[in-house]
Amino acid sequence: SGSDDKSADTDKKESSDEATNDELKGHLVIYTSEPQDLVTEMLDDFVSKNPGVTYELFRSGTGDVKTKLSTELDAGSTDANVLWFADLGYMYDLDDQGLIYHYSPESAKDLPDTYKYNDGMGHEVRAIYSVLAYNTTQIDKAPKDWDDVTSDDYKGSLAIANPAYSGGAMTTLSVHVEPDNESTVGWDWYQKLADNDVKMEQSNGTLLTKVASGEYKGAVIVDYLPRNSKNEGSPIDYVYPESGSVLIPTPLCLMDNMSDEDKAAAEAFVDYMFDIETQKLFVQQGYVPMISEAAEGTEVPTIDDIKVLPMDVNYMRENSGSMLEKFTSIFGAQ
Amino acid sequence: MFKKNGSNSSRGSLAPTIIWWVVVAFLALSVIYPSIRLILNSLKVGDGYGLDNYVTVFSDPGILRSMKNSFIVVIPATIFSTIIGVFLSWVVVRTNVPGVKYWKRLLSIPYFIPPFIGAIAWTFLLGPVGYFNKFLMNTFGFEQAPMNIYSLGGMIFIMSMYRYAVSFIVVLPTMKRISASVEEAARISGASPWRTLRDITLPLITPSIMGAMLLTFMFILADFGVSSVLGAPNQIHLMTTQIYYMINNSTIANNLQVASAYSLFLSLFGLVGLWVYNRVLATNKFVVVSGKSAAVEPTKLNKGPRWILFAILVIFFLFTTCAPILATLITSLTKTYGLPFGPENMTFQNFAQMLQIQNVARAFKNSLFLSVTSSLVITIVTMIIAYISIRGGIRGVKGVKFMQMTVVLPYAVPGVIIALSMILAFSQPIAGVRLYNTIWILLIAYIARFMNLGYNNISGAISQVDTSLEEAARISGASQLRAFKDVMLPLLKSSLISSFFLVVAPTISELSLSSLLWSVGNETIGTIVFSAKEEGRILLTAAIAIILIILVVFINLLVNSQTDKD
Amino acid sequence: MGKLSIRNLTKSYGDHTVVNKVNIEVDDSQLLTIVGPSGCGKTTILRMIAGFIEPTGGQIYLDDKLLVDVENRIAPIAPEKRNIGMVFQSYAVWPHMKVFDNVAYPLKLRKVSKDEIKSEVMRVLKVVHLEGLENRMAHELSGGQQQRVALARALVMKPKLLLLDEPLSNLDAALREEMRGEIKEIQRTQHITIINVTHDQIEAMTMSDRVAVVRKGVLEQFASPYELYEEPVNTFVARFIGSANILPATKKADAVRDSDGMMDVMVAGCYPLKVPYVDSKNEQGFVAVRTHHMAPNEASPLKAHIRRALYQGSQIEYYLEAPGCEMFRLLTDVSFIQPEGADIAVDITKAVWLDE
Amino acid sequence: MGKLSIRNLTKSYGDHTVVNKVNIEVDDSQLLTIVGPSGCGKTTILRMIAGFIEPTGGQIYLDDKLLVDVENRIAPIAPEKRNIGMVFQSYAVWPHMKVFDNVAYPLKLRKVSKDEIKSEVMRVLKVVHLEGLENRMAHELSGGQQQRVALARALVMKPKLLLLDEPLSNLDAALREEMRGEIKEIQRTQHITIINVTHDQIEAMTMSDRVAVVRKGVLEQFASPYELYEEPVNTFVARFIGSANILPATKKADAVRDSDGMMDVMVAGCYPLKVPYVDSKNEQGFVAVRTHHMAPNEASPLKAHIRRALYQGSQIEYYLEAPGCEMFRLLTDVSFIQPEGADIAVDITKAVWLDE
Ligand SMILES: Nc1ncnc2c1ncn2[C@@H]1O[C@H](COP(=O)(O)OP(=O)(O)OP(=O)(O)O)[C@@H](O)[C@H]1O
Ligand SMILES: Nc1ncnc2c1ncn2[C@@H]1O[C@H](COP(=O)(O)OP(=O)(O)OP(=O)(O)O)[C@@H](O)[C@H]1O
Ligand SMILES: [Mg+2]
Ligand SMILES: [Mg+2]
Repeated sequence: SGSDDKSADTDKKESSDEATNDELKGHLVIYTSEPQDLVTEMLDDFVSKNPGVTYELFRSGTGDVKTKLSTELDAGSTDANVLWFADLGYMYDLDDQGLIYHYSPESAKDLPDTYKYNDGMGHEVRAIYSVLAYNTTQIDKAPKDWDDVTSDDYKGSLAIANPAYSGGAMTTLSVHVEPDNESTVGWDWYQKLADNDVKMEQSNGTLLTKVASGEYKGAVIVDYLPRNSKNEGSPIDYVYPESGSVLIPTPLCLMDNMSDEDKAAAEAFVDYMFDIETQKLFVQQGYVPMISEAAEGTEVPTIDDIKVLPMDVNYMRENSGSMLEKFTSIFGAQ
Repeated sequence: MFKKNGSNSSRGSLAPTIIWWVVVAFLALSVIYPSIRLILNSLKVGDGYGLDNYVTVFSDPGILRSMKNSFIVVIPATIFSTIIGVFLSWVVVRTNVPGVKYWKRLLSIPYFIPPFIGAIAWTFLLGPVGYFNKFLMNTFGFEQAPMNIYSLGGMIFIMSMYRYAVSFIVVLPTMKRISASVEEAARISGASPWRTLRDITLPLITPSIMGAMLLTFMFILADFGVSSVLGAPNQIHLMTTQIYYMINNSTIANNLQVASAYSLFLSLFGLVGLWVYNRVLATNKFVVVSGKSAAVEPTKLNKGPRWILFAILVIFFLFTTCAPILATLITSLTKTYGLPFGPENMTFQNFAQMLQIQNVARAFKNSLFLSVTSSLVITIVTMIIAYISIRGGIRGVKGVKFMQMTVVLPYAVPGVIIALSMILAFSQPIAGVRLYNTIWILLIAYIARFMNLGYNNISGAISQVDTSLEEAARISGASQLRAFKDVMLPLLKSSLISSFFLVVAPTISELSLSSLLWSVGNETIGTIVFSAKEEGRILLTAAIAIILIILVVFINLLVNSQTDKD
Repeated sequence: MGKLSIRNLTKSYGDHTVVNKVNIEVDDSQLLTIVGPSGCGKTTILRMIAGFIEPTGGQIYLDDKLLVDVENRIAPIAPEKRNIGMVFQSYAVWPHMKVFDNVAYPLKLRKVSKDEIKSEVMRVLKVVHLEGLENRMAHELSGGQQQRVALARALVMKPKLLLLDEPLSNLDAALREEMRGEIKEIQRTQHITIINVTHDQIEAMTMSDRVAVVRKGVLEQFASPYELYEEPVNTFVARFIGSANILPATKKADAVRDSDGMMDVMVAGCYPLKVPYVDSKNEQGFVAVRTHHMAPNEASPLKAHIRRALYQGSQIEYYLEAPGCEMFRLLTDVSFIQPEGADIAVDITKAVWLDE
Repeated sequence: MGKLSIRNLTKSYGDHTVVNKVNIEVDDSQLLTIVGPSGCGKTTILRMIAGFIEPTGGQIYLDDKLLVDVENRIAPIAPEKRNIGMVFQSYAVWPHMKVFDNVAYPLKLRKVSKDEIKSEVMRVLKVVHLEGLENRMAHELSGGQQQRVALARALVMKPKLLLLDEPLSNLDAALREEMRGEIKEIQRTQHITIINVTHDQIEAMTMSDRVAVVRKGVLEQFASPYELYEEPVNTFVARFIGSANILPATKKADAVRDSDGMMDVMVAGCYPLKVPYVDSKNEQGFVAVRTHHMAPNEASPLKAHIRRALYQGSQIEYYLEAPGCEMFRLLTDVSFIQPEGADIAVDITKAVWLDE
C-alpha cells in the first residue's frame, strides 16, 4: 500500500536539524542480529549527524540473517553492505570468497587482538561473554568457575544453549574443548554435565526466562541478559568464571560490493561505533564497551576486568562438524 | 475441441473461465514459480545439480530420528484433536446443552492464542515449576513434579489440547447444515443420539472431518512453537525443529539445500492426504443441503446427560482456554519476572513498554493488513479452486488437480523454507519489477503458505450442497457465476467465515516467514515478538500476546455478530 | 399392541397455532388416515407423535404409556424408545449409504443376524420393486425410487406404530396401488397400527379404518370413510372428501321428518328436493351433492351453463354455473356430449343437508 | 414461440441406458405430458432439456435452435441461455431465502423494477395460495407449501418452455385441480410450451395436448390423450393409461373386417367378442377392457371369483380372478354389492385387440 511506502521513506531520514557532516552521502544496508531498538537508535543518531546518508535495516536471529544473506547470494547478489551478527566462522567464509571489505578504523587501533579479526575484516564494537548465571532463591553459594556447576546442586536443573542452534554455544564448546588450550575444561566437563542430566534450550532468551522462573537453578548464558534482568529485580545473578569467560564474537564487517560513496558512509559508520557516546549507549544496554571509559560509574565491567579464554578460530571452523557429532554422542538425542 | 456454433457468448459466459485463469496466474506467481526455484535449489550440489541432498536426508540418523519422532507425536495428536474437536462441535450444534450460543465462540478461542505463547503458557501450567505441578506437589506432597511435559507424551497432550480448535472451527459449520430429517430417520429406526452421531452425522460430514484431520495433521506436522519449546530441554527433535537445526548449522555442507530437500519431502505427506481426500470428495454421498427443507429442532437430551455435557464443556474450557490465557495474562502483568505474582509485583508497565517499541503501531497495522488481506485472498482463491474441482463443468478450465496440489502442499513446508524460496524467486527484479523488500512479498508468502487452511475447510462444505439448488438458479436465468453468488455463496457463508478465521489467527502473529522477509516500513508483529523473545523479554512477549488474542477474538466477535442470523 | 391416543394436542410457533387441540384415538392394528389441505398440520402431528417436535400442549399415549406431556413437565420419551416407524415426507434417505444399507439399518440396530438381515432386506426391496438396485447410492436413484427406499426402510422394522407421511406421492398409479396393498397386508398380518397421510382420495377411502380430516390445525371430523362420505359434518368435509358439489339451500326452521326419514329443502331457490332429515333449526344452509348424483334432465328447473368440459377417457366432467351458486360439477359418461358454453338443465338425485 | 424437438435422445450411465433413443416433437404452446413408471427416465429427459445432464447421444432443438448435440461435439447452450423454466422434483427451494425472495429471484435477474417485482410476486403467491407466507424461510413451510414455492418460482418467469417435474404431487386434490387450471391458463394466455411429468392419470388425460408414455427409457407411445386411451399400441400402454384390464384372447390369423369394421375374437378361451378390426396376423394376443366396460351379467360365460372388494364412496371396485387370466377389475356402482369370495359372471361391452 502506498501509505506504507511513505512511512518507510520517513525512516530513511534524509535531513536533520543538527546537520554536522554535509559532504557524506551514501546508502547503508545493514544486516544484523542485534536488538532492533538499539540498532535503530544508533542508526537514527548516525544519519542525523550525516544527513546525506540513508539506511535500510534487516534484523533477525543470526541463523535467519545468515540464511537470507546466503540465499540472496545464491540468487545472484545482495544489497547488504554492513554485516553485524554473531557468526565469526561465516564471516571468514565470506572473506575467503573475497566478499568482505577490510577496514580498520583509527579508533580501534589500540583494541586488544582478541576483539579484532583478520586485519580489518571485522571488529567487536562491544563484547558479550558466556558466563554462569543462577537463580538466587535456589542457590545460596554462587558458583565461581565452570566446574562448580557440575555439582549435585544442579542435578537436572542446569541448562546450556544447544550448540546446534546457538552460535554462542558453539563458540563456547569450541573454546572449551580446544586441545591446545591449557585452561580448557575439556570434554570431561561436558561429560559431567551429561551425567548430571543437563537441559538444553535453543536460545539464550529462554535460558534467562527459565532461570528467573526457577525452572532451572543455573545456566551458561551470555552476560548481558542476566545483568539486565538482575537490574530489573529478578532473582538472578551471574559470575564471570575465574578461569576465564568465553568471548562470543559478534563482529561488525563491511561487504565489498559498495560504491565509493557508500563505502565512505560505511567507514564513517564503523568509526561512529567507536565514538564514546555510542559506546555509552552500549553500556546502557548492559554490554561491555570496547572503550573502557564508557563504563565508568556503572556496574558494567570493562574488557580489562574480564579474563577471556583464548579462542582459535581456525580450530572452530575446521572441527565444528566433528565437535557437534561428539557433543551429540555424549548427550544423545531423542 | 468444440466446433464453434454461433457466437461464443450464447454458449455460456466466459467469466468463470477467466476467473479460473486469473487464479492460475496468481498461483503461478506466488506458488509455482517460487517452488520451482526451491526445487532447483534443493537439487543444487556445488556448482552442479544432483540428488545428493536427498541422499543426505535419508542417510542422516538425526533426520531419520526426527521423522520417527514426528510421527509418534503427530498421528496420535491429530487423532485426539480431531475427536475432541468433532465431539465438541456436535455438542454445540446438535444438542440442547445449556449456553449453546456462547460455546460456539468460546471453544474456538485456543486457536487464536499465538503458538509462540501457547506453548510457553502451557509450560507455565504444566512445566516442572508450573502452577498445576506446584498445586499437585503441594496437595499430594509429591517430591518431584508429577508431570513431565518435556517429552513426546507431553507434546501429544499439549498439541491435542491446543489444536482441537482446528477441527472444531472446520466441522462446526458443516455440522450445522445437516438436515435434521436424516438424523430423525435414524432415531426413529431405533438409534440412540450417540448411535445416530456415529452412523449418520459423522459419516455425512466425512469430507469435513477428513479436511479437518488433514489440516490438523499438517498443522501439527508444521508446528514449530510447541515442538521447539517442549522438545528443546531433552533434545527431542521433530521434523520441523530438525530443519531449523539444519538451517542454523553451517557446519553441514549444503545445509540450506539439504533443509530444502527435507522440507519438500515433508510436503509429500500432504500429497498422500490430498489424494485420499479427493477420492472421498469425488462422490455425491454427502449432500445434505437439499431443496426440501425440514424444520429443525436440536436433539433433545435428557436432563442428566445435558448437564454432564455442560460440566464437561466448562471443565474443558477452563483447562484449555482460561488457564493458558490466565497464565499469559498474569505474566504480562508481572513487574519482576521470577518473583511471586501479587499486588506488589503487578504492573501495566509491560504494556506501556510495548508502546514504546519503535514502529510498534506500524507493525500492528502491517500485520493487520497482511492478515486480513491474505485471509480474504485465500478464502476466495481456495473457494474457487475447491468449487471447480468438486463441481467441474466449466469449459476451458484445465489443470484443476495440479492447482489443488499447489494450494495444499506448501503448508507442510516450514515457513523459513518458504521464505527462502521467496528470496530465491524475488530478490532479483523480475521484468524490471522488484517485489522484494516490499510488503507485497510478505503478502505473497503468507498466501502461499496458508492457502491450505482455506482449501481443506471449504471443500467439505461445498460437497454438502445439492446441485439442484444451483440448477434452479441457472434455470431462472442466472449465469454460472451469478448462481454461485446467489445460492452457493450464502449457503457457504459460515464456512467461508471460518476459513477467514483459520487464516487470520496464524497470519497475524506470523513469525518464521516474516523474520526473513520483512524490511524497514514493513515490520510485522512477528518480528517484534521474535526480537523480544530472543532477548528473553518474556513479560513483553506475554503483553503482546494478550493484545493479539484480544484483537483476534474481537475481530471474530465483530464479523460473527454481523452474520449471526443462521 | 399399538393403541394410540392423542389428547388436546397443540403446537404453536409464536402466535401461530398450527395444530389446535386435536383429539384422536386409534385402536390397535387399525389404519388411520389423516387428510387435509396442504399446510394444515398433518406432518406436524406425525412429527409430534414420533417425538421430533415438542408439542406446546396436550398428551400422547401409546398403549397407555405416556409418550409426551409438556404441560405437566414430564420428560418426553426419546424417539428411538417409542417403537415407532416413519416414512418422512422428504424421504430422508441417507445419502452416504447404499440402498441396501439404508434398508438394513433398522435391523442392524436390532442386532438381527447378518443372514437374516440380508434375506429380510432383499424381501422388502422386492416388495417395493427395487430389486437389483441394492448397491446404488441415493443420488443415483430417481425420486420415486428414493421414496420407495424410505418406504422399505419403514416396512422392514415392524414397529408398533407406523407413521407414513405421503409415502406414495411420487409413485405411478400401478405401483401406488400395489404398495397400498402391501401396507394393508402388513397392517393385517403383523397387527401394526398405521397412520397414513395422503392427498389421494381413493387411498384415504379404500385403505382406512378411520379418517381424520384436518383444517388449519383443527380436527373437523374423525370417522369411518363411509360415515365421512355419507354424513359429512360440514361443507368443508363434504367438499374435501369425494369433492362434493355444494349448493345453497333453504328449509323451514321447523322442517319435519317424513315417514321415509326425509325432509323438504329448496336448492338454489328453484329446485325442491327431499334430503335425509337433520335435526337443525337453521333456515339457510347448503346441500352437498356428489357429482354422479347429478344427471342432465331437460325438464329440471335447475338451469346451468357449461363453463368447461373435461374429457377423462371413460367419462366427461362438466363445470357448471348456475345463478347464486358457486361452480359445480357434473360427471356423465361419454354418451352425453355438450359443447362448452351450452346451457343445460340438471336433476339432483341424492343430497345431504349441511348447516355450514 | 417454443417448438421443441428431441431427436434420438439417449443417456447411459455406464452400461445402463436410462433414456433410449427418444424422439419427441412438441409444437409451440402445446402441453406435453410425460408419464411412465417410477424410474423410467422422465426426470432425466427433463434435465437433459434444461441442460443439467449431458446426453450420451441425440439432439435437442428449441425453435430450431440447437441446444445440445454431443455426437457432433457442438458446445451445448448453457441452461440460463435456453429460456426454459423448471419445477424440480426435489423442489430446489433455496433454504437461505425467504419465500418472497425465492419467487422474486428470476425477476431480479431480468432486472425488473422493484415495484413490478413486488406486485408480480404477490400475484403469483396468491395464485398458489401462499399469500401471507412471503416472509417465511423454507424450513418453516410444509412440504406442499415448499412445492408451491417451486411452482410459483417457475410460473413467475414466463419462459418459452416450462418443465414441470411432478409439480403437484404433494398438494391436496382441490389445490391440485386449481393449480392445473392455472397451468393451463398460462399455457393459453402466455403461449408457453409446457412439458409436465405426472403420475396422476386424470392430470395427464385432461390437461395434455400430447402424452408421451415412457417405459424403461423407451418411448412406447406418443399421441393425444384420446388416441392413447382408445388405441393403445400395446398392453403396457393400455394398462398404464386408464388402467385397463388385460385378458388373453385368440383370433384367426386371417380374421376379417366385418361391415361394422369389427372382427371376432375369443376372450379367455370362453367369451366370444367383437372388437375393432386390427390388421394383424397374430393368433395369440390380448384384449384391453376398461373396468367400466365390464358389467355383471349372470348369463355370461365368463365366470370370475371376487378376491377383493374396495368401497370407494360412489363406486365399488372388485378384484376378480378367472382361469387363465391375470387379476382384473370391475367397477360398479354401489347398487351391485357382493361379498369377497363370491362367484359372479361378467359381460364385456367393449374392448380392443392388442398383439403384445
Ligand atoms: N447416476 C446414476 N447412475 C445410474 N443410474 C442412475 C443415475 N441417476 C439415475 N439413474 C437411474 O436412471 C433411471 C431414470 O431416472 P429418472 O430420475 O429419470 O426417473 P423418473 O422417471 O424421473 O422416476 P420417478 O418417477 O421415480 O421420479 C432410474 O432408474 C435411476 O435409477
Ligand atoms: N418453523 C415454523 N414456523 C412457523 N410455521 C411453521 C413452521 N413449521 C411449519 N409451519 C407451518 O405449520 C403448518 C403445518 O405444517 P405441516 O408441515 O404440518 O403441514 P402439512 O399438513 O404436512 O402440509 P403438506 O401437505 O403441505 O405437507 C404450515 O402452515 C406451516 O407453514
Ligand atoms: Mg406434510
Ligand atoms: Mg423423476
